[in-house]
This record gives sequence, structure tokens and C-alpha cells, in this order.
Amino acid sequence: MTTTMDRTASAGHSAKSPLIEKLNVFTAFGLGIILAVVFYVLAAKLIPEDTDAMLIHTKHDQIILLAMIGWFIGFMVGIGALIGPFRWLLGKDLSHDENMFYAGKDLGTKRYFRYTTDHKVVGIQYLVTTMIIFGVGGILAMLIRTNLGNPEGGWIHPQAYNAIVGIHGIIMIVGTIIMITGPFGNFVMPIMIGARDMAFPRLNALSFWLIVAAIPPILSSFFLGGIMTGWTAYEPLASESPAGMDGYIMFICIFAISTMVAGANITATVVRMRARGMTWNRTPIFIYGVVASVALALPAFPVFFLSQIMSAFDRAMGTTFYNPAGGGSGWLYENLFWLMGHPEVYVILLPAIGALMEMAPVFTRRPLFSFNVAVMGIAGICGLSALVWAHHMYMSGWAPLLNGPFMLTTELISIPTGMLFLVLVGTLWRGRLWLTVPMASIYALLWNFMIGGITGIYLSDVPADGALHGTMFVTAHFHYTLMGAGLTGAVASLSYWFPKMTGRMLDRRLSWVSFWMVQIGFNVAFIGMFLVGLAGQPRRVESYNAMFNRGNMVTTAGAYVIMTGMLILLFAVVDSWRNGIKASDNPWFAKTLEWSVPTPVPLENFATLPVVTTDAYGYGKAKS
Amino acid sequence: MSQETTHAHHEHPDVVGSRNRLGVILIIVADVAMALSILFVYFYLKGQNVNNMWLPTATEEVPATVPVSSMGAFYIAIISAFGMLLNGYALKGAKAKNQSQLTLGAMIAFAMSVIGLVYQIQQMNSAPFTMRMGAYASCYYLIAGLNALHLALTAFISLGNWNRARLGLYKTDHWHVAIIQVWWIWMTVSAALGAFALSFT
Amino acid sequence: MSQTQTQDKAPWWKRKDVKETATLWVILSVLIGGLAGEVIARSMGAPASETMENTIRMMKIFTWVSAPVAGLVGAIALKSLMQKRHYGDTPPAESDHEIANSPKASAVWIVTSGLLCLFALVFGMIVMQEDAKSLQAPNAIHVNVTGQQWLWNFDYPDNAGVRSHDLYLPVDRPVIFNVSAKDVKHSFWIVQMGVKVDANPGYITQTAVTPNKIGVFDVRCAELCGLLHAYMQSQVHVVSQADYDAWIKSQGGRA
Amino acid sequence: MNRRIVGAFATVVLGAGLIAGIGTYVSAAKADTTILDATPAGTLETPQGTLKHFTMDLSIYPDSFFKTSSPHPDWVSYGPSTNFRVPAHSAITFTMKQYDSGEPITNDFFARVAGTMNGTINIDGKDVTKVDANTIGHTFTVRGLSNGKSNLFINVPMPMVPEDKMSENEGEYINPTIVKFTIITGDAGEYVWNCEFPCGDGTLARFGGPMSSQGFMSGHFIVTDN
Repeated sequence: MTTTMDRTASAGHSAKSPLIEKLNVFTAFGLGIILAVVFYVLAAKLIPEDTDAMLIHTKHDQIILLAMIGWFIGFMVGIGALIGPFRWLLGKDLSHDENMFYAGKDLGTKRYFRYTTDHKVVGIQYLVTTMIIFGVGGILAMLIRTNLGNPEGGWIHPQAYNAIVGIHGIIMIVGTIIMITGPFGNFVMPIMIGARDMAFPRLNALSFWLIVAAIPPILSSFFLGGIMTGWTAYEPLASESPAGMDGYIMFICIFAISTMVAGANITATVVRMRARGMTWNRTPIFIYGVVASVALALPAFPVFFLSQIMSAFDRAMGTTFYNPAGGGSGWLYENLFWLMGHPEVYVILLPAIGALMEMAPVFTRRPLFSFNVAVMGIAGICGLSALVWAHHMYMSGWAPLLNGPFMLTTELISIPTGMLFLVLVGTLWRGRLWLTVPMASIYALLWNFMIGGITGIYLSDVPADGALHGTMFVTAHFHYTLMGAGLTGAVASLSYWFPKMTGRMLDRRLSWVSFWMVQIGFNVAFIGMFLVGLAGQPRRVESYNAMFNRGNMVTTAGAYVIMTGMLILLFAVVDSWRNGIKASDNPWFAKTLEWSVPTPVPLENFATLPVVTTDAYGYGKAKS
Repeated sequence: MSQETTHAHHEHPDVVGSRNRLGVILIIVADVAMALSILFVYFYLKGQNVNNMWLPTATEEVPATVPVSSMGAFYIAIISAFGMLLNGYALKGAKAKNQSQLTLGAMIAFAMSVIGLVYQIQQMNSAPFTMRMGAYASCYYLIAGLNALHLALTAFISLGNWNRARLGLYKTDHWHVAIIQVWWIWMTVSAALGAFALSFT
Repeated sequence: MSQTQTQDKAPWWKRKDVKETATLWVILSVLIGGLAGEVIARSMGAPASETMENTIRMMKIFTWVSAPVAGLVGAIALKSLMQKRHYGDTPPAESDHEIANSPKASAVWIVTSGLLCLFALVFGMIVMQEDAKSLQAPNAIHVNVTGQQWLWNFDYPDNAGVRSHDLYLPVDRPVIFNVSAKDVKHSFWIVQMGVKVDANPGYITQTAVTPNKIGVFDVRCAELCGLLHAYMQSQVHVVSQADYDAWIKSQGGRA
Repeated sequence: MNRRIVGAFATVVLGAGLIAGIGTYVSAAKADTTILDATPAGTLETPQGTLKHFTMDLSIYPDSFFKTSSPHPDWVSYGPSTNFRVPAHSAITFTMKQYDSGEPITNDFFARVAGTMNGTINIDGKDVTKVDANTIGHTFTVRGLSNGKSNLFINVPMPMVPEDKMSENEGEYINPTIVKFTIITGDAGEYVWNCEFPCGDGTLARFGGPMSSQGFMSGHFIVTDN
């Protein structure tokens, strides 16, 4: 049982272990690299050579995968993730002192580089990691756009271009999945529900360090021939690709475990650890967004995990799950992938919309309009999103008769999505708008998500999908939802919770400049992309017909504006974190619990646990 | 708005137990999703039979793939069921504060998991085909692999359980044993599901 | 406060802000529907089949149907933005009314969006059925399409032995494509005819279309298929029946 | 105030610089950057009149040991380069020395000659329009983007060298199949070519490895105006 509680009263068996104090990110990287090299060398020596009779050569993939598994084991041992389970096995549970060390009671900088269980430390770790991931993904995006500046491409050659497209895609998907549940779900959520920590603090640290362990494999794929398949890694193309694909497989497998662990942890925390009096009716809407998201990920990601395990077996063991020559099916992969893939976009969106719905009452100074409808919307999206996966496969020909039913479920999902729009505009209606970056972000979300949503209606329609599937139109559509709606929500969350997380205000002028540059650049870029998509430019092409040149130039120009805006935001974050104006405990005069604790938030959040008597949206109501 | 209630360090074992139980159930939900997808893989590939390669016929170099009986897989499920019953017996002992019953049950449950694991590995080694030989063979190893992984995990958990029982750590509260029982139940069900799938060839 | 009182007396639809919002709604809806519909129709270019004509018309109709929803959201958002703004480091006074929900508004919203959904679904189904007619046409010609990294080639089983790199089709006659692939997934897409189906190794998938315009159109691969995916393109030459017969003959087939 | 403007500006400059640096690195790290130019050889009478004539000599090796720094010395490869530059509206005569063995081709469409002058190729002195689909070594297949310009399509199948005739002499292959053909180029543009015979042994559909990597069995085919 790796989920053993650490704060239980199991005194008496606490042999002082200096080991846990020695392990940190450096020992983890050291041990990871050592084991990777050892595994690589041993595998290269011991595994028999491929014979000519084998249809699929497997040795190279076996070596690469084993080296990556070596890295993974070494890293997790080196960071100290296995100490807890083995101490449980030995019957020597962690003592109070050891748990306090894990929680980072010294409050020093070092705890950010250790297996620290304090949810606030994990939140900051996630925040920085997410920013690094977006940095890498953003650099790749700029390379893509620069290459597409002229129709003949050629600045980057096709192989590197495909690798860049694939890694940009998957790393951004992972970045957007963790961008809100990671930093804010961890830092803010437990305080918001009046808890002292997460339900399983050690699992919390585990979920973060798993992500760190997953990043080197995906980056290594640059040097192993790249990911030639785009982020979807469709089979059988993935089986044909060079060893870079193994990096993708490893990345996804580790990330899926991280998501599962985080999902169980966050859900258990919210279900079991809300403050006294915080009934479901008084639970802030952001909590609903986060829980819906991770609860949706919980059954979805294991399917993805399995699909990649099978890819790994096809590549390294010669199985034939996807290889048609041996009875495998590409449609099988598509089904498994999209069974995860469609819920996943709502995994990304729900926390972002939840966060903006949380901010709407604060910045309009009036109650959230129709809390029940908001909850129904979130629940409806959650439920339906598991039934719509095959709309990604209308054109795959796997089951033409099912196109009708999937068209039905897909179009139904616009009803709960519409409910969320109703809640947002209902809250804005006749409110007193306090114009801050989060407030403006709500407008940006309404605009972007409306475009993303309506273009989604075209795509959900089978005949229109016949013209649009696989074109830049689709790319623009999901950038509108994931970036225009999702990332906007994440940036708003950053500027909203920044004072609580760092004790300082995010620089107002710079964040406004960044907001406008990103939003304008974004709309210019992706409206240009809609146009070339409608005109028939396929996705993921390194070179295109000269007739699409103008639209692509517009998109590339917009992308440069986004880049400038994002870099300004990066500077604003770094600069404000160090030198920003000191923030008060509750700079937005909001009513959720996280603003009731002092900044910086003490180790156990609350000196005395709160009892909740009303919901958090009592603006204006107080007077009546 | 707020007042002193409980202090975190002295939570009641039942509170901690119920929270852990929920956590484990949620993780099992994820595992259920994976096990069900494996069944989906099995039946999908069987139904599609692409290029007639679900059970390939003999060629010059490779003999035909002959499916194995699902009885082996059912035996694994039966061994798991025994383990589950014995862990249940241990749980009863813990509830009745019967230390020897607890230790005995936990020990034999651990033994069952090891027996199951060894038997499963032996089955994989003695299968009359390799995993390269068509879709059925690939799926067979996938299901067997899931069982082996589950059993290895079970062995780890039940070893810890036995050790902790032996050390007398369950004298005050026994929610660990109860949660392990949840896992055993799922282990048994998933083994039975795999065996059920393998009975269609 | 006095404003609130006067507002409370008048029925809601006669209130000034409601009237302004309604005006804004109408203006925005027309703007969105007109502009977006026009942009879509222009961008998608001249259709070369009825399927594509249907698709463009349907997308225009969907645009007009969603325009009022987008317009309403836009109108309320804009109206709220126009009336009471507040800047600074401290919050404005709390709102002077306390509408925390409105079951009536929510119900109307949900029912309306449900109806729009239903409309989109039924409309889509009808068009889908119409497009599928070519698939059942008795006088259809068959073309076997093979995708291979990174080229298309076409076989004409009605004229055994005729094979080509560029597709040749007679105008106004239904064509059924039997699509497959040799290695990985590709997606067979005739851009101006609005039809597309994936080419899967190990399977044969079908799609059908009736070209209704003479000219040269594009075949592109719409599914990332590896190194030279971007270059996996061919042309469709839609010609008159006589020219088609002549072409078949020139390729060694019987016309 | 000042610090903020300078800082933000510096961040943007640094960020853009970083991206430019990485881009330049990636752009420079092409697997095969050399371009082989066609050699002038007077004029040639063609069905399209007298055109300027050029020649180009290529070889296909069963492994790429001949390259001084091949990342995969055991992969099949074209040589001496995989990027070719030829002038527009001219006749180009290719001489291919094919040293590799072969097998039946998976798609016999590519056993037929297309796009050459007179629709024929010359194999060891004989003019043919197609090659036995069971004994293909490799193909040379050029295609263009349908840009509304010339829609180039050339397919030249090259027969295999039978295993018993394949012989080596001090690391050099001898006994090639020699395939000669002439093409007439159209408008300028950047096209690509690749081999359509699946020769990536040990990969799915044998289209991975050298088939899916730049610089072995595919490359650019550049038609220039001058």
C-alpha cells in the first residue's frame, strides 16, 4: 500500500533515518543517469542481435526503452519516492519528525528541490515546471511558424519539422493539462476548502516528481530521430518511426501514472477533507472544475497508458496489436487514443473555466449567477465527454453507421457548455466591473471560447468534417479552446493567485501589456489559420501550396506578437516575484477561504480549522 | 466564521481509514479502466481479424497459432480468490483482536500471491506460441502480463501486511487490512475477467 | 438607489438597459451571421461537387443559427462592460442587486440550446443521407485508391489494367472510391469536392462523390503519414464523358 | 519603471535570440546538405525540339559506408548526394548504377515507367517501359506539389542485382545494373523524390529507417531557372 497515511499516530517505530534528508533532485538526476547508462550498456551487450528473419527489428528499441526505464527507476529511487512504501513494508512508519521534515518545516529554499509533501511547495514546483514546459513548447511553436513563413518550407528539413510538430503538440498538451490543477489545484485548492494539506501528501509529491522524471525521455527523442507522428502518435505510423517514439511512449506512461495519482489524491481531498459546514452547495465552483477535471482523467488516462504500452510492445517485443501484417488494427489505436483524447480536452478546459467562474463574482462584486447551473454544466460536460470520442474518427471509415450517434452526443455537449456561458454572462450582467487582468480574461474567454465552440459545431457535423477534418481549421479550432480559453484562464489564475502564492502583486502594467499582445496576436494568428484551413491546407505540413501563403504569413506574424507578449509576461512574473509590490492578505477582497489565511501561508495553513456557514459568493447579498 | 475544531495531528483512525479507503478505490477505478480496455483490445482484434491474422494459419517457417485453454487463467483467478478469502480471515482476526488468526491469514494470503505469480510466469513461459505470432498471441500475453503485474503488486502489499501483522501494528486499528481486502477483491475480479475473455478464442 | 426603484416598477422588458442590450443583440447577430458566413463561403472556394455545395450551404446556415447565441453573449458582455467600470487597487462597492439565479432564464437558455442542437443534428443527418446517395448509385464508376508513403495511385477496375498517378473522372457521374493503404494510415481527400476517407492498411474504406464541374482539382493527404506527408498530393482531372473515354483508351483500357 | 521597460525589452530580445539560435542550429543540422548539380553536355534532340542537355550520374548502394560520416552505415542509400539541382526546360540524362539486390515490390504500380522522355528507360542497353515487379531493386520517383505549375511525376523502376551476381571488391561494389533515362524538365520549383520500393528492413511495412529519414532514400529535386 503506497498510500499509507503518514500523519497517523503510529509512534514507536521511528528509527532516525538520515537517508531521507540526503535525497534531493541532484541525487535523483545522478542516480537516474547512472542507472540509464548501466541499463544501456548491459542491454546493448546482453540482448541478442536481430536476425534477418524477423519482420520487425527490436533490439534498438529494447535498449532505448530499458535505458529509459533505468532512468525512471534511478530517478524515483534517488528522489526518495520508494522510502515510504518500503518503510511501510518493514512496519517502520515515518515518525512525526520525519513527516515534518518531508513537509518542509524548515521553510528553506532547499525544500523546493526535495521530495517535499507540503501542498504549497508542490504548487510552486508545478508552477515553475509548467512555465518551463510552455517555454519549450513555445520555442518549438515559433520554429514551426517561422518555417511556415514561406510555402516551400525548407528552413527546417521535413524530418526535424515533423519531430518539432510532434513534441510541440504533446508537450503543450501535458503543459495545459497540469497548468491549473498543478499549480493552483495544489497550492490554492486545499486552503480554499479549509484543509491543512492534501489527503495524501506523499502522493502529491510523487505526482510532481513523476512529471520531472517524464521530461528527459521526451526531450531525448530529439536526439533519437524525433517523433514523426504528431502528438496523436497514430499507429501504425508510430511503429514505423525511429527510436524517438520510445521517448514519447515513456513520457506518456510516466505522465499517465502522475495524472492517476494526482486524480485520486485531489478527489479524495475534496470529498473527505472539506471544512466543517462546507456542504456541496457552499463549495466554490473552482473546486468543482478541478475535481471534475481530475475525476475525468482518472478513468481516461489508463486507457492512454495502455495504448502506449501496446505501442512499446509492438516496437520492442514484436507483438502485433497495431501491425496489420500480424492482425493488428490502426482503428484499435484510434479508439483507445480518443477514449482518452476527448475527455482530456475537458480535463484541460474545466479547471480553466472553473477558475474564471471563481473570479467572476470577485471582480463584478455580485453573486455567481446560478451556481446550480454551473455545477450542472460541469457535470454534464464530464458525463458526455466520455461518449463523444469517435467524432475524431468520422473520416477514418471504422464504422460509418456510428457517425450518426456520435454526431448526436457531440452536439449534445454544446448544451452543458452553453450553461457555462450563461453563468458567466449572467454574472457580468449589471455587475460593477473591476477592470483587472482576470476580469479582462473573462471577456477574452467569452470571445475565444465562443469562436472555439462554434467552429466545434461545424466539426461535429459529419458532412462539414468531410471538408475540414485534418486541415488547419481543426488546428485553429483546438488552439482556440485550449489556448484561447484554457491558457487565458491559467494566466488569469496566475495573476489572481500570485499575491497569495508569492506575497507580491503581479506587475499591473506589464501584465496588461502582455494580455493585450497575447490576445491580439492570438486572434490574428489563428483567424489566419482558420482561413487557410477552410481553403484546404492540411495540418502538419512542412510545405504547402503557394495559394495559402498569405494566410500563413498572417499566422506567423501573429505568432511573433504572442511570443513577445509571453516573454513580457515571463519577465513580469520573475520580476514581480522578486521585487514586486508587497500584497496584503486579501488584495482582491474576495470571500473564499484561501484569502483568510496570512501571506505567506503558514506550514499547516490554518491555526484553527474554519467552519463554513455560507457560500463564498455573498457579494451584494449581505445588504438585502 | 471560524472556530477551533480538530487538530490535524490527532485525527481519529476511522477518519484516516475512510480517506485512505477512498484513495485506494479511486486508484482501483483507474486500474479498472485499464483492465476493461484490455478486454476491449482482445474482443476488438478478435472481431476485426485483420488479414486473417487473429489466429494465423501455418506457413513454411511458423506453425499455426493454437490457442491455449483458458483453464490456466481460471486457476489464477481461483488462487486469487483463496488469497482474498484468507485476507478476509485475517481481517476478521484483526477485528476480533485475535493476533494469531490475523498473522496466519496474512501469511497464507502472501503465500497465495507468490504461488499465483510463479504459476502465471510458468504459464507464460510454457505457452505454445510467442507474442510475435499474431493478434491472439499478443493479446494472450497482454492479459497474462496484467495478471503478473497485479500479482507482483499483491505480493508486495500482502508481504507488508503480513509483516505488519506480525509486528503487532494492527492492534489499535485495522483499516490497512480492510483496504487490502478491497484490493484483493479487485485482483480476483480482474483475473476472472481475463480468464473469461480468454475462454473466447 | 432611485434608479433601482424605477427599474423595479417597470416590466423588465421595458427597462432601458434591457432595450439597449436587445438592440445590440440584433446588430451583433446580423454582423456575426453575415460576416462569418461570407468569410466561410469565400474561403472554401468554388465547389466542384454537390457534396461540397451542401457543406458550404450547411456551414452558412449553422453560422446564422449560432449567430444569435454568440450575439446575445456578446451583447450582454458588451453592455455590462459599457455601463459600470471601475479601476484601481480597491474593489468597487458591491453590486446593488442580488440576482443569484433565475430559473426562468436558465430554463429558456437550456431549452433553446437543446433545440438548436436538435436542429443541427437533424439537418446534418439529412445532408449526410443526401451525400451517401452517390454510394448507392447503380451507374457509378469504381476507382480503387491506394495510398503509399508518399504517393497516391488509382486503379480503374471497370477498365482492368488502367492505372494512373493523377485521377481522371467523367463529369456528372457518381464515383465510388475503395480506399486502402500499403503501409500506414493516409487520408484520401478531394479538396474541392468535400469528400474524405482514411486509407487504412489492412482495410478497405469507401466514400463516394459526383463531380459536377469540369476542371482540375486537388487530392491531398489529410493524415500525417511520415516524412514527405506534405508532398503527398495529386490532381483530379474532371473531364467530359467523351474525353474520359478517350483517356481510358489512351491508357490501354476499353472505353 | 525604467527597470521594468528595460527588463521586459531585454527578456524579449533574449527570448527571440534563443529561438533564433535554436532555429539556426536545427536548420544547420540537416542530415544531407550537399546538392549535386547536373553536368552540361551540349544539346539534345527531343520530341519537344532541341533542348540544352545535361547529365547526372547516381549510384544506389546496399549500405551507406561510402559516406564518410553516415549516422547509419548499414542503411541503403543513394549517392553521392540525395539532393539534385537541374535546370528548367532542359533534357537531363540520368545514369543510375544500381548495386543492390531486391524482391517483389509491394505496389506494382511503381514497376511501370512514367514521366521519362518517350516513356522508356534503358536497362543495360535495352529500352523498356516496365520492369518485372518481382525483381525490383529500387525506384526513383519524383513528384511535385500541385501548385498549378507543372505537375511533375517521374517513376523509374530499377531492377535488382541477383544475389549471386552481387559482389564486392575491397569495400567497393562491382557489377551494378545500369539504368539510363532522360527527362525533360518543366518550370522551376522545388520538388521531392523518394524510393517507392520498401527497403527499410526490420521496420513496419519496411518503410521506416532509411525510407523515412532524410538523406538516404529520399531528397530534394530542385529545378532552377538558370
